[in-house]
Amino acid sequence: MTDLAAQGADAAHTPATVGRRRSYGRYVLGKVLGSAGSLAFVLVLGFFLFRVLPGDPARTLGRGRFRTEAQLEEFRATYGLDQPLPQQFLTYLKNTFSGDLGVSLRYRVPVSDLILDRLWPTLLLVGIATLLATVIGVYLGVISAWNRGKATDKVTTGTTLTLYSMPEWWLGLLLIAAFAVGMGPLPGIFPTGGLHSVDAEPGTIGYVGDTALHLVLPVLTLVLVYLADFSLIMRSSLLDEIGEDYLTTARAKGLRDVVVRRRHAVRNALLPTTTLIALSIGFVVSGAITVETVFSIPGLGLLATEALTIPDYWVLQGTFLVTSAGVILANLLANLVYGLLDPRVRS
Amino acid sequence: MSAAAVPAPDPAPDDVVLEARGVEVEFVTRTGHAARALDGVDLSVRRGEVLAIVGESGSGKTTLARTLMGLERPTRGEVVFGGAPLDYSFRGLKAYRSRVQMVLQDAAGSLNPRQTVYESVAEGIRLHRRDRSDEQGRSEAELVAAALAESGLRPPERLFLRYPHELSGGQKQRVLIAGALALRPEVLLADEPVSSLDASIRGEILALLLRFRQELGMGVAVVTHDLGLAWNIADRIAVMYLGRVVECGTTEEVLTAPRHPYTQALLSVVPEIEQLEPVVLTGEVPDPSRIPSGCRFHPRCPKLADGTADRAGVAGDCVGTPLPVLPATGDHRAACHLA
Amino acid sequence: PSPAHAADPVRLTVGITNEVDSFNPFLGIEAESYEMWALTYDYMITYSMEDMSPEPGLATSWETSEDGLTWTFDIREGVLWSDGQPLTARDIAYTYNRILDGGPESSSWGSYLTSVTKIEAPDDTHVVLTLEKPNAVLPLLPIPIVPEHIWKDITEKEVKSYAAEPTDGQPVVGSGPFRLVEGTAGGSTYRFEKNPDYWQGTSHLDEVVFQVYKSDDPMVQALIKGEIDFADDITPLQVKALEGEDGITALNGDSPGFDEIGFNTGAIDTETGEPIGDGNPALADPKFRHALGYALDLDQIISKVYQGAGLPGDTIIPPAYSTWKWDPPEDEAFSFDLDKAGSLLDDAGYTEGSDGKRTMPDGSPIGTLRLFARSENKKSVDTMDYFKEWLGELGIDAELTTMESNKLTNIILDGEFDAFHWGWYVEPDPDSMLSYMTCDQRGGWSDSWYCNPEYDDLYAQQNGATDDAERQEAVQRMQEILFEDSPYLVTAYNTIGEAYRSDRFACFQPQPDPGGILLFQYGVHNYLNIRPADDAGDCDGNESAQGPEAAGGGAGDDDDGSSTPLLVGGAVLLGAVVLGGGAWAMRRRSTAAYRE
Amino acid sequence: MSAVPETALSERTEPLLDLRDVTVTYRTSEGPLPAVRGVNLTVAPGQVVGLAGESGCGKSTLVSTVLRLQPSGAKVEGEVLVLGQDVQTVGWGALRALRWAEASIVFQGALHSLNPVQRIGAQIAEPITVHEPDLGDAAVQRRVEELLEQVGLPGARKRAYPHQLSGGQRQRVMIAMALACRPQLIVADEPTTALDVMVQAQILDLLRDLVRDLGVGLLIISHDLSVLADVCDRVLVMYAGRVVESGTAAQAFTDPLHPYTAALSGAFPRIGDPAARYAPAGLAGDPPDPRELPPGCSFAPRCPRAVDRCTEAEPPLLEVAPGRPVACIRVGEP
Amino acid sequence: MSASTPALTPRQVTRRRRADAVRRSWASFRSHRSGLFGLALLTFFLLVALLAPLLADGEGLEVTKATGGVLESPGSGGYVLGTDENGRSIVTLLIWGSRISLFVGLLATVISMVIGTLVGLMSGFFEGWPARILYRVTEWFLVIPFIPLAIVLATVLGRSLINIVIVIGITGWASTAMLIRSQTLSIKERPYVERARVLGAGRWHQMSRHVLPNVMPMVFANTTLTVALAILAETTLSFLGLGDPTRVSWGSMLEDAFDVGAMTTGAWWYIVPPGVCVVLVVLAFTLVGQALEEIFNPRLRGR
Ligand SMILES: Nc1ncnc2c1ncn2[C@@H]1O[C@H](COP(=O)(O)OP(=O)(O)OP(=O)(O)O)[C@@H](O)[C@H]1O
Ligand SMILES: Nc1ncnc2c1ncn2[C@@H]1O[C@H](COP(=O)(O)OP(=O)(O)OP(=O)(O)O)[C@@H](O)[C@H]1O
Ligand SMILES: [Mg+2]
Ligand SMILES: [Mg+2]
Repeated sequence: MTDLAAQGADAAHTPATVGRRRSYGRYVLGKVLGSAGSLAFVLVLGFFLFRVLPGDPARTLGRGRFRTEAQLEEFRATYGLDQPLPQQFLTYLKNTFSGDLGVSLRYRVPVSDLILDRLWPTLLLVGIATLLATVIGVYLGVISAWNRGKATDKVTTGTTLTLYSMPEWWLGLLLIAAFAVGMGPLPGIFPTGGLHSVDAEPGTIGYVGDTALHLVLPVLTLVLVYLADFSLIMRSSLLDEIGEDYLTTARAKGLRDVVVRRRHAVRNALLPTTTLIALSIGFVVSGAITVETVFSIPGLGLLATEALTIPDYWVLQGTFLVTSAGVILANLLANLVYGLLDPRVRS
Repeated sequence: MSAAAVPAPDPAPDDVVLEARGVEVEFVTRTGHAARALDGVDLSVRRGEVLAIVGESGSGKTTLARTLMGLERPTRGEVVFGGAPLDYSFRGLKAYRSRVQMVLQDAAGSLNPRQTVYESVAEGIRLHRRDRSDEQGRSEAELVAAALAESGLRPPERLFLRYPHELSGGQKQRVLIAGALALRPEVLLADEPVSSLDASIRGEILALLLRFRQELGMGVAVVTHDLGLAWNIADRIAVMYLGRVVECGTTEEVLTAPRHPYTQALLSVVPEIEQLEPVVLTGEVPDPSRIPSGCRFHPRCPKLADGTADRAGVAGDCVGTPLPVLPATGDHRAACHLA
Repeated sequence: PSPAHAADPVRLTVGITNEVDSFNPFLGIEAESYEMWALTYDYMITYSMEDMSPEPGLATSWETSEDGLTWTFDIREGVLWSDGQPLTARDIAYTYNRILDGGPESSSWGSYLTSVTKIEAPDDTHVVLTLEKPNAVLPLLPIPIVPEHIWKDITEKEVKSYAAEPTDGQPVVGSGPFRLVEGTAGGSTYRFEKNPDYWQGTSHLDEVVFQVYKSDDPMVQALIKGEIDFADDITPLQVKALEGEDGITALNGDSPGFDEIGFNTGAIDTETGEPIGDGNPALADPKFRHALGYALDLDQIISKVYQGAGLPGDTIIPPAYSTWKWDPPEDEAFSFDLDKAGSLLDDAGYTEGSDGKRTMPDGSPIGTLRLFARSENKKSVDTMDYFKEWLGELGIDAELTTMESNKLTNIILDGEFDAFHWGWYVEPDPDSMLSYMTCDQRGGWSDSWYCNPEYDDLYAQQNGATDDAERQEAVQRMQEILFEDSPYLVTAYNTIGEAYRSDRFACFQPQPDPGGILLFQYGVHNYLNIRPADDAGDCDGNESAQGPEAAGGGAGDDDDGSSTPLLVGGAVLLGAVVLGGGAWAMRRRSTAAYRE
Repeated sequence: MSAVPETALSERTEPLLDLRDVTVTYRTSEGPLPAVRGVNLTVAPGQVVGLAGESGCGKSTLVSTVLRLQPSGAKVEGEVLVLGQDVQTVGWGALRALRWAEASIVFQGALHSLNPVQRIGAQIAEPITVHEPDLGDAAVQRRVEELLEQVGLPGARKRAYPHQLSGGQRQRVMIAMALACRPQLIVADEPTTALDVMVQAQILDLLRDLVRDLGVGLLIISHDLSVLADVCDRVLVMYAGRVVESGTAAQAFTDPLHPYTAALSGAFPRIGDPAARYAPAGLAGDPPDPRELPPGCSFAPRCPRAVDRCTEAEPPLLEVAPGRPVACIRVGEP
Repeated sequence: MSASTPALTPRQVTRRRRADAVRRSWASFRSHRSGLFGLALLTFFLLVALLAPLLADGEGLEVTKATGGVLESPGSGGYVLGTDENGRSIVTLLIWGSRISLFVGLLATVISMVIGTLVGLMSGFFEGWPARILYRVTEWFLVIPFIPLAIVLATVLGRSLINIVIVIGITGWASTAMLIRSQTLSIKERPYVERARVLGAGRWHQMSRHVLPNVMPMVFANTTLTVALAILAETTLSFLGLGDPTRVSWGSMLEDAFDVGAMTTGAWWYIVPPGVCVVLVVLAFTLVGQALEEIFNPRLRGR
């Protein structure tokens, strides 16, 4: 035991490990700065997109409620629209950083409250869907890459590609038709929409089960459509590895095929996949927006599509900021994990 | 088939075409350290001579060749061509490169996979409009054909439409040489021209270089770590270690009577049946970002380790006194406190 | 939720397609919000089911002084707020005064109190309104009464962000037939519990839950499956589809509103009176506009654009308000008659030029009329599409542009348009609708920039009329003027599709009766009328209420009507998947991967 | 190859590796590709056998058959006997037990043959834990360190990742890994190609020491005849998938009988030999495409001594002197 | 030295080489069954789009000229796939819709390809801060989720066909730019680019003769994949009501179908065919793109 500890201490001082620490630090710094830059970009974009509205924003935003000049003035003052643009930008920055995303034109409540309210259904939906799509997708990717050219591969890839080609909301509609309305022999066992039944009592087991039941179809929709993304990424990533010589080495060592696959090929192929999967989260979020619409799930996506019809600019801006920030943070996280897992990041 | 033996010409010392004067090249590595890949190199290439630059991996051979080509700008010192320092402007470099050419280390990678042999060879001709200035009034295609034929690819037309992946390693190397040759350079730099090739093919390529030197009076600088190759074709040898030339002289002098312990060690490990006593240096090539004090070779020097230096009374110098840069004269010299 | 067992609470679940924008009656503007307020709060006066005429609410009776400048209301006694506090005349006065004071409260309700100068509650049972000039409209004050003891703590500044939602499990304090126990603005579920002590009698429903569906189809499916009991605002096609379903009653109810093509009759700067914008001069001519009325095949529009659910329109008062509506005489009414339209235009000087295009009376070209439709409204786009074609047949060029209503608002206010398609909901009292066509409203609610002094005179006359017959006459004459001048060509009276599970609930009464809608009415009568189908009986003798359905088909029964086609759809989908798989399967057998 | 007596195996009387008439054909989209054609080769304990030949002549393919690692598209004929067992036909279980424990391979290109994201210690330990599952963790770690030290690396380097090592160090790790289960046979596929002279010398020294100390059998592959001449007892020269000559290292290098061997040997001149000055030796032309071998002797088109007869039939590998089989009909002719 | 005059002029050589390259690419494409299938599908849809005026009378799109009843089911009244809620033939709508869907898909792709390729090349080939900034911007656009940004843009720009194209184009270029950049970075380091420098080539020559030709195939392959995504994007934006309401595309058909409640009505012929068309076209582009990618990307070749 003692000599192991001694070795550990010894190893910690080899230039290799020291270099690694330092370079991971640099890597983290680089990624964090990059993400911060992206956030800043989103902030600026959020500001300018909503100030280049054609016409008088006060009149547009007032939705025809305000007819007198005084009312318009008051409205402008409320939203700071009477100030010069740089001043508006500063206020915007200050407010955004203090969590003030403005007040919904429609609901007259702080946008941040609305978003907080709507966040968790989306998180639930996107989270579960991403998790499942990743796990299943990666599994399918492994299966089809490992059996490249065989029937398994062809069927898997063909099916996922077809699903990938579907607009997710269209698939959602068909799934509702099939499994919520019921079709032929299929009973309509799933709810057609919403996040929970009217009579579910919050906080009970039944409520959780009920919510789960409501999530089945929307999650299934997202998973089916985005499965292909992940499985194709994993497939090509693993195919990259399959030609590598170190796998031959592993086989030569007397490892079983499954062990070679699991311990060497898949593990290595998963590394670059993490960052690619993180990039796909943006797509899943996009998909969630339409799926929420089809399934009437009161999440951020639904909030955004509703805001679209008004249009409730502050809500649009808020959801844009929050979803973008979420995706950027998810990406950062994936990159950091990748940096931790892959010793090669510094090269 | 071995090429006909060619007698060694007498390179006149004043025939220097291309010269490195105190060239120093520093790279900034990713960790922020400065790595001095070249640390003061004086070296000259003369008209009609074959100069071999030898040394271990990482000793700076490629960097030297690239610097001579103007691909790397020396942080100190200068490259002198035809008596004038190199002009690094776009026009200057272009003009320079029509007179000095280089064959890169990696033959397989040096051909654009989407260009045919014809296009690859014609590229230089087009860039420098050689078909317009050709004395014999040959067309571009004729020039390409001639260059390929000269490089031993006959009949050239058969190869015109080939893509690199349809060529063998030796053919690729010859296409590259033909491309450089089509410009009729005064100096040809060849970086490891045969190390990626099969044993049986290398003879042909080497013979080719010898022929150009002979027929066209071209100066050739060959970068290699293979001493046998140097013995085969070089008139002069410069041995490099950690960014410096540590020994130079004619091939016979350097390879039969090496003065520097490093050269001696290199020579001793050339695999042969009847071994000299091999002096296998331990350790890797030292890191150019941490050049040892005194003689840069001293941490690995067998003469220092076995006490020879101590007995000669220079051990202290070896560790503490830096050696001057070897001048680029034709004499046999070694940068060693013992020599 | 099945109301079969007596022990279970009776819950009516209503599917809606739009969120409540605020439970605070001073903030929201969505129709859904009005319904929520109506359930939560009371009004001084409510509307009748038959024709939406005023009926006693909190006010049991009211009277006007001779000069028409003082209104006195007798307020019901014994009404309690849901927290047990008594509701008195002072609460009413308080609510009205908040609005009268200006501020955010006035933006929604201020217009109902025009010409009111003072509101007082001399005692707990009387409210007195003092006016500066007579106002015939006054009795119908659709203002929800809020409790003073709660709202007095909410400043004018705070009211703009006051949610008026349940907090800490406590329902919102109101006096209405139901109490909001769960729900937030923008949320997707709003749950109401009945008020057991409601002065009008308690509801037969224990709970009413509103469930927001983002789209019609899933909502209708939910109705079919029995997840909800009522589906509001569905399309005519869905109504048609649902008509065949067991246990479901579906109908298109007349909604008190109309759609119109509006013209730019001449935009001006309201301050200087100078013309603004670039409206086509031809449209400034009432004769030109009126002639176009014969170029609209309303029957076709109704059948194609409205899928048959709707009525061809003529004036701005919908037939639901039969007391106020004026019908054009048979021989003058618009009919689809391009020849007539053409000859009217010829008479007015807009003759066809050599190129077949009509010209201005002075011979200059009319140019291309710019028609605008609201991009989010398909009916709007389609109607204008038809209109464009018919204009073309008259020899008038037109181009159609679609945009969001917000942008269209700006364009209209800038006068940079020729014609647009939009619609209005009309309140039971025609006053405000009529007011939108007055000169004063230009730059305000007016979107046609219409101005006719004769019309304005009549407007003032009806507004101050104390005699109903006199007012009726004025209102009808105004419609006649509008018909002649045609600032609007009213295209259709809309309907709203509704459907409910008649195997579960009964005794819905339409408003107006007959032909009207079942929920989202003026007033909350139906929430008190509705009963579980099992014990509906004869609906307490309410004859027009829709009794329980004879056939007792249970929820979730087979619905072959829609499943077979979907089966085919599923098969097609399956086929696509197989096809894709096959495509992949046809791939070349490539060299196998390295394996053991 | 059914009944090899247990005792025979334990006595190690027969060679560690015995390739009998091995032929490997790749199935490719452009038709069959015979990469190895009828190769016979044996390696005895303590013996170092060299295999020389140009790129593409089938050396690596031959190596891959030793542990049945050839791609599934390759058809192997003949017998590949490792410790008397025909690896091409034994069951998977037996094969796995044999892999690495009895015979290991130092693969060509150490950079790619090491898993880039695993610490080298773990990679060295992996075969040990597979083949000696009873060994404790600490013991395995100790073995790993010993192995590293055996190849001249500090034990603490086990925590390094491959990319943190230089080419020579990686090659040492590969060798340490090959020694992990104390195999009796090691196959080294071009262990020094792409390394420079000094590192090459270091690695060759190391291999030489290992054979001397451990008594293992070593099959070493290279395209550089001089390297083989330096370390091997016997050398075989391959051309276009066939063995064209074999003999002791000294014989092959200094007294080549086959013109191809002569060319290979001449490619690496002896420094100081005046005959080699300005006279680089080489062969004209390129190695043949294995799919379209020239008729008769496949070397004939490039052979300086070729005559018409050479293209008539493939010359058999005949023993022209004791222990010197050569496949050339002109051996002994002037 | 060869005395014979070469039979070919350089131009002939080049032409032959090109023909040769095309022939070889086609030969390897032909061996991809799925790619061929995709190509056939694609050709079909392209033909339909191009020949739309011949296949179906354009007047069939005008609601005023519609002859059929509301949502007639397939087969009845001579409508193969029934009618929509305006009485227009679904087949006619599908045929004309293919034009808009493909037009939007292709034009948006052109935009994003041009931006993506330029930005990718620039940020990959050049060094220094402009390249770094370009890279950052690319990264930003890469992580910003597509639909929220598209919603915002479409709201701000308004609803018209060309705006949809712009929205899809400027939200979709980042992944192309990233791909091109990484390709450029790796190609820039290839020895043959250095060889060109040695031969005296300037940056323009290096970029146009070596980097671009080696990147182009990937651009090409990526283009087809991007079209697939752009068509999906058009459909989705139309579904969200951000499409051009005056034009018929598959996306707007689906939106209309959804709006009128075709699912409840059982009007599957209004929901399923446009969706299947989208799926098939997207699948076709994806299959062709993947086949091209495999042919052009040496990394994937031979596996
Ligand atoms: N672009 C660069 N950036 C940083 N360091 C470099 C760069 N190029 C070369 N070096 C370093 O400079 C030293 C000399 O390298 P160079 O390539 O010149 O060696 P070499 O003698 O050609 O070696 P080899 O025989 O392996 O080709 C090495 O330590 C190398 O790591
Ligand atoms: N998996 C494969 N499929 C088809 N042909 C192959 C495969 N692997 C090798 N070959 C071919 O078989 C022949 C022999 O290859 P091999 O790798 O054994 O040669 P080598 O002597 O090891 O060459 P090198 O010195 O370059 O390593 C070559 O022509 C090669 O192209
Ligand atoms: Mg080098
Ligand atoms: Mg090999």
